[in-house]
Amino acid sequence: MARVYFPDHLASLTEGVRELEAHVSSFRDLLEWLEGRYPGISDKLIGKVAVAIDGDIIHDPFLDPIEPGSEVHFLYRIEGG
Amino acid sequence: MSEARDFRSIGQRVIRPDGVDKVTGRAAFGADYALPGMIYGRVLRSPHAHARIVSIDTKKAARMPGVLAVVTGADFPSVGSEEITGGEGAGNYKDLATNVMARDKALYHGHAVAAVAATSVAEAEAALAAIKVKYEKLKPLLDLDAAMADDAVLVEEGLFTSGLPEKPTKPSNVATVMELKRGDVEAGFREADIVVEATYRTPTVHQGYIEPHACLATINQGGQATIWASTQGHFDVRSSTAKVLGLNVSDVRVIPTEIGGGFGGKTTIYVEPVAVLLSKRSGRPVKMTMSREEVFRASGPASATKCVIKIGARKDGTLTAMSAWLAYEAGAFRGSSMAPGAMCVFAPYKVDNFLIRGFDVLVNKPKVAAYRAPGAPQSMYACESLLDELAAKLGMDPIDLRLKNAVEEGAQAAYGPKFNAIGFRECLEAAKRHPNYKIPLGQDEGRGVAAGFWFNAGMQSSAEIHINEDGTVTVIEGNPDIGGSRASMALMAAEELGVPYERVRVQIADTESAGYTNTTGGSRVTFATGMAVIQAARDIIGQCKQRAAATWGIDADMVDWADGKAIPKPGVNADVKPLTLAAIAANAGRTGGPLLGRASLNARGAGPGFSVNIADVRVDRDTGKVDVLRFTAIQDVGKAIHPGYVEGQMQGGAAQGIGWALNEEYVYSKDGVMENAGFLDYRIPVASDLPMIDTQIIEVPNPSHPYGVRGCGETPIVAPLAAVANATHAATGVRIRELPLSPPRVLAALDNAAGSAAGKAAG
Amino acid sequence: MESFAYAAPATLDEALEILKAHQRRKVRTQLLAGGTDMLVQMRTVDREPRAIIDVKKLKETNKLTLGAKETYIGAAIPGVILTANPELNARHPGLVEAMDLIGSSQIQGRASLGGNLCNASPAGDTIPAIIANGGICVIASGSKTREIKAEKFVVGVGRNALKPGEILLGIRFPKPAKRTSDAYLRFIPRTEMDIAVAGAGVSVTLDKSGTCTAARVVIGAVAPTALLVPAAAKALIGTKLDDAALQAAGAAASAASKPITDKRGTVEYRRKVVAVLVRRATRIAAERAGAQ
Amino acid sequence: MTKVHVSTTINGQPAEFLCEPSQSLLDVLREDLQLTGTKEGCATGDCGACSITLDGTLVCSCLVLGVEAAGKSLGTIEGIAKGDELHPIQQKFLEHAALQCGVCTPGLIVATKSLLDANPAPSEEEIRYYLAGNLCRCTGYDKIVRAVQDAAKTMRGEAA
Repeated sequence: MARVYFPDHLASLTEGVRELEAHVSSFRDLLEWLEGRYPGISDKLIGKVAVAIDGDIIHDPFLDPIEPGSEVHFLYRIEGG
Repeated sequence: MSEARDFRSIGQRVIRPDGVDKVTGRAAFGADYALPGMIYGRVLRSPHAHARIVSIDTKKAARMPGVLAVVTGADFPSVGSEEITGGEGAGNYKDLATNVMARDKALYHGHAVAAVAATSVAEAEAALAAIKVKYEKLKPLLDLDAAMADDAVLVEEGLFTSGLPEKPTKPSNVATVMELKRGDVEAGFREADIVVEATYRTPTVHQGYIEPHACLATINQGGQATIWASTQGHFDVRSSTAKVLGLNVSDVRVIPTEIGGGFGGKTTIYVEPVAVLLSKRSGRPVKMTMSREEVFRASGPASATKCVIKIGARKDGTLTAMSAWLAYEAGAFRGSSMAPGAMCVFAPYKVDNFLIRGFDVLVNKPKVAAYRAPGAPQSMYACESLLDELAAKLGMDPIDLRLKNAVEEGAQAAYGPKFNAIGFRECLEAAKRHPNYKIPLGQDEGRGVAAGFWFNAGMQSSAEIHINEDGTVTVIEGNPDIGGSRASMALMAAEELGVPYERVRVQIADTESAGYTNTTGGSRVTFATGMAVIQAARDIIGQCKQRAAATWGIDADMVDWADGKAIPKPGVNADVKPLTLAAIAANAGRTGGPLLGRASLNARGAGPGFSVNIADVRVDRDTGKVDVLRFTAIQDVGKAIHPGYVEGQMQGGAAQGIGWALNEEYVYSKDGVMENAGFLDYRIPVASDLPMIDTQIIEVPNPSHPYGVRGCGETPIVAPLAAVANATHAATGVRIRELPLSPPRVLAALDNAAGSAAGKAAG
Repeated sequence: MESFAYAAPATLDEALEILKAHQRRKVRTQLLAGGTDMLVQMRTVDREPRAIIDVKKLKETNKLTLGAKETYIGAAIPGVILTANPELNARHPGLVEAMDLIGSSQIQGRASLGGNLCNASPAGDTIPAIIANGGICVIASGSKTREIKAEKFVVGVGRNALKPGEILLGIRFPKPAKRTSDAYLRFIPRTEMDIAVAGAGVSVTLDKSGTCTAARVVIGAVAPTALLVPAAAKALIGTKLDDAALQAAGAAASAASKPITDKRGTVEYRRKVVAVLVRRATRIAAERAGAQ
Repeated sequence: MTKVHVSTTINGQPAEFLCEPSQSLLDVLREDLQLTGTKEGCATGDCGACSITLDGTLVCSCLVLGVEAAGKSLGTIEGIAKGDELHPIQQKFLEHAALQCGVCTPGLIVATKSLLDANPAPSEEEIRYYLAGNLCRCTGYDKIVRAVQDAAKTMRGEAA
């Protein structure tokens, strides 16, 4: 069971839900699972937000594994200078 | 993943591979290239900050001597709205295209409206003067308060704020609102023994790279373009130019030149598509360089901001609540660094209750671009200043206040996830112990402390390693070397392969020769591209083991790699001599062909970088001039691959931050014309303005990198703003909440304070 | 289209001849010394073609003499030569430091006293120092020379008293009397490379008891031209240059100033700082005079 | 426009070129003579990237007209190393990591040589003021000043 967190600006995509629990083993599975609950959400996430899985920020996650007990945070994409 | 080990090459202060060319004048930068038949392109720019373009008449210009092409916005294809997702700066391709060449409106003073290519610069400039543009002037919006006012004129008609819970009914200059919160901020403030709140402002500033933007472009009749460009990311130049001109990515080849500084400002495009289009129209290669004045007026500076911070604390210094209201100027198109600014503002501190609201606001100024830790210096200047005010009210040492609340491994960052291993506490403790923190101060002198933070970035990188026939090593990668990264790559390859550093050379290859690699930015190169180089080296080692095994007639898993040699594993019964890389390379043709290692990856787990700075200043109370006497930069970089260049990043960032704090600002006329568009009056620090900048590198390894690298380039610019401001307060007893702390502003504040003190005394 | 032309005459006669010829043909003509202002202007605010006459090769503009009665500094001598001259430094330290403050080491290799004066910027650093030293401009005018006090030479922002056909050859300074010295200070936000926000050139003469017997106080960058402020000098003369006298001189300078607000400073700021500079420059000049 | 023929000496070698009377020497060096080691950072004399010597005097080549080079002797970054051997200043800039992007480096090296030729043992303050006209945005000047101090020591014949 992984915990998934959405910041306020993305909570509109999840009908206001900011925290979820998901039985998934990869980010790909998570997207599929989210899409099942909130149709259309993956288009709004892929390439538009970054993700932190257990503290590691990833810009374009997909195949990245998610362990039981992992924390997944959706974030703004951060550019750099 | 990080391994504790003794390094042979890593950590050595070697001479960079590109060094000799750079000290002898051989290195070729953006403006140093020439092609046979080359002509020169120049841009006509809007003299108004906000105007409708009624008509452009280029007929006379086109007939002038030497003129071979004239283009305006009408000559560019129309580009639809599409988010830029691949690379660095946030934004939209339609905005990017409109920024490159104005269409129906000029949105800032200096916005490109037409361009000419001619056989000489003088002829091109004469032709620009002959282009007649009819403008209908509109009221320019020049600051946040005006742009956010209810009845404000719109910079972009029909722009509706995004990020609100419900779609707004009325258009606005606020492009985006974002909110981050945790806990109950109001309850947190009620819990506090002391609550402080203040508003801080920072001006528009520029990266100030010494080399102006420059490119050389040529396109043939088949639509295949080649661009030599001074850029932080040639893959982004390729994708953006292709998009703006409607070309296939495969038809655009971008060759990165040496780059004379960028600091985030060379992560986007300005003249590149214009040069290609002029080349198409003229049939000639076209060179375009921006003048220094154009760089100031029409490239991408960093946002001016207004930040309101509120902090509640208990008597012992424990933070109970924090709130931030952060408005960032985006310039004429959406996409400021408000979001990272909002994510960074409270990142160093553990606080259960906070509310952060950010606003990305359009004004009639050039579209902002990334500038070193984009967004963080502004918001963190505000927060780190207010923490200083809080420490004074609590009677606490400012380092102790930060230590009391500092995030550490496992703490949840304000921007969401939990931190892995980080070195903030180590930086604070090092600052507390630093001898510079104890030097006695004299009359009118003050000491200030502030912390800095930046995420650092991973993203996509590729690397190839070729083992040459003599056993020397060529590393091929795709990140323009802006500050010594060839040396870091060579050190990492040498370390992995076990060969001397001098036997490794690094080639920054063009878009057709290197695998796709994200821009040199986000402090990502040593971390992410370094990781690719390490993996490519490990690929080579694997191949070498196979070649050795084949040579010896044993299984590959019976072979080890140590000290740059293939050796049989302990216990393997084979009477063979170790094979060096050179020996394996010499025999490569007989064992399966050339040795070519490669890696491509999307690096995850960039390690957050924290810093603590100590600034000592002296203030001349008669003139308001602030001099920096001492400056100490302490930063956790994870692992310093080349300590000399890491220190250089820390020192250079400190210097830029000091400039931001003391003198740098865009001065605008009421019509929106920048009045100081040159190095004479846009005052970046000169050698005599600064002391030596003391550095202390902290190494708390990043567990996600084989050597522990975090990245180090951006964090250094964050803390100096508040460190200098806090020192100035300490020296004078007067708090000035607006940058820069220029002499007129400081003197006025001192006189005001003296006046009100005198008033109180009299009363 | 008109085009640029360039000539670098080797003698004054030749230079005047070319000037005259250009004048007859109504060719726009500009004299070039170090060019550190002129070339920038030519590339930014005023790109119109012109004929350039380089006056750096003339004997008269390169002469530097420190005579028994006066000092003569050729108009085109670059700063690097002046600052390296110990005798000149000893005689007119404030003048030399004003020259030295202009721009970088690179600029010092080109910029000249005469160029700075002719450029007539309100913020020109040497102008207050030249006036404080009682400089007299030596001008070739046709076959004659004429002279004009430095304080009359600059007539407005970017405008000087040269008539068409004339060349500024050099500046004469009376040799300072005993126990006389000068100082120049300017205020800039950085330590180098800026244009003065305000400037002050001060020359003082002391008697044996340390009482000021003569003074010239000139302020720069606070009015369209550098201003000689007799009221400030008056506040110093007859005093031992104590704090009260310095305050009075500073206040007089402030009162005489007519500054503007621009990107480099505000009216209020310039008024305040010019008084500070007058006080500080007077103190330095007095120390130097007293040490003689 | 009528071009002017100019004969000059560059790094000890005779050189000739044609230029317009209004053309800067920097432009001539870079565009006509392909001596691109001299850089343009501002073209207004404020950054020092175009530093060269003119008859031994340090100048900004953007503030010299090409025609003014007639009969003069110019020294550019390309003439600092002696044949195959780097000048000690160049060597020390490398050893001290005194360059990051490297675009200000040619100007700084030319200016440093000019300083050390005239003043073999400058103080830190003298170095900083002498080089104030050479802007560097990458390094914060710390390592540049140290490289200059170390180069001065080497040039004086003292052990490093």
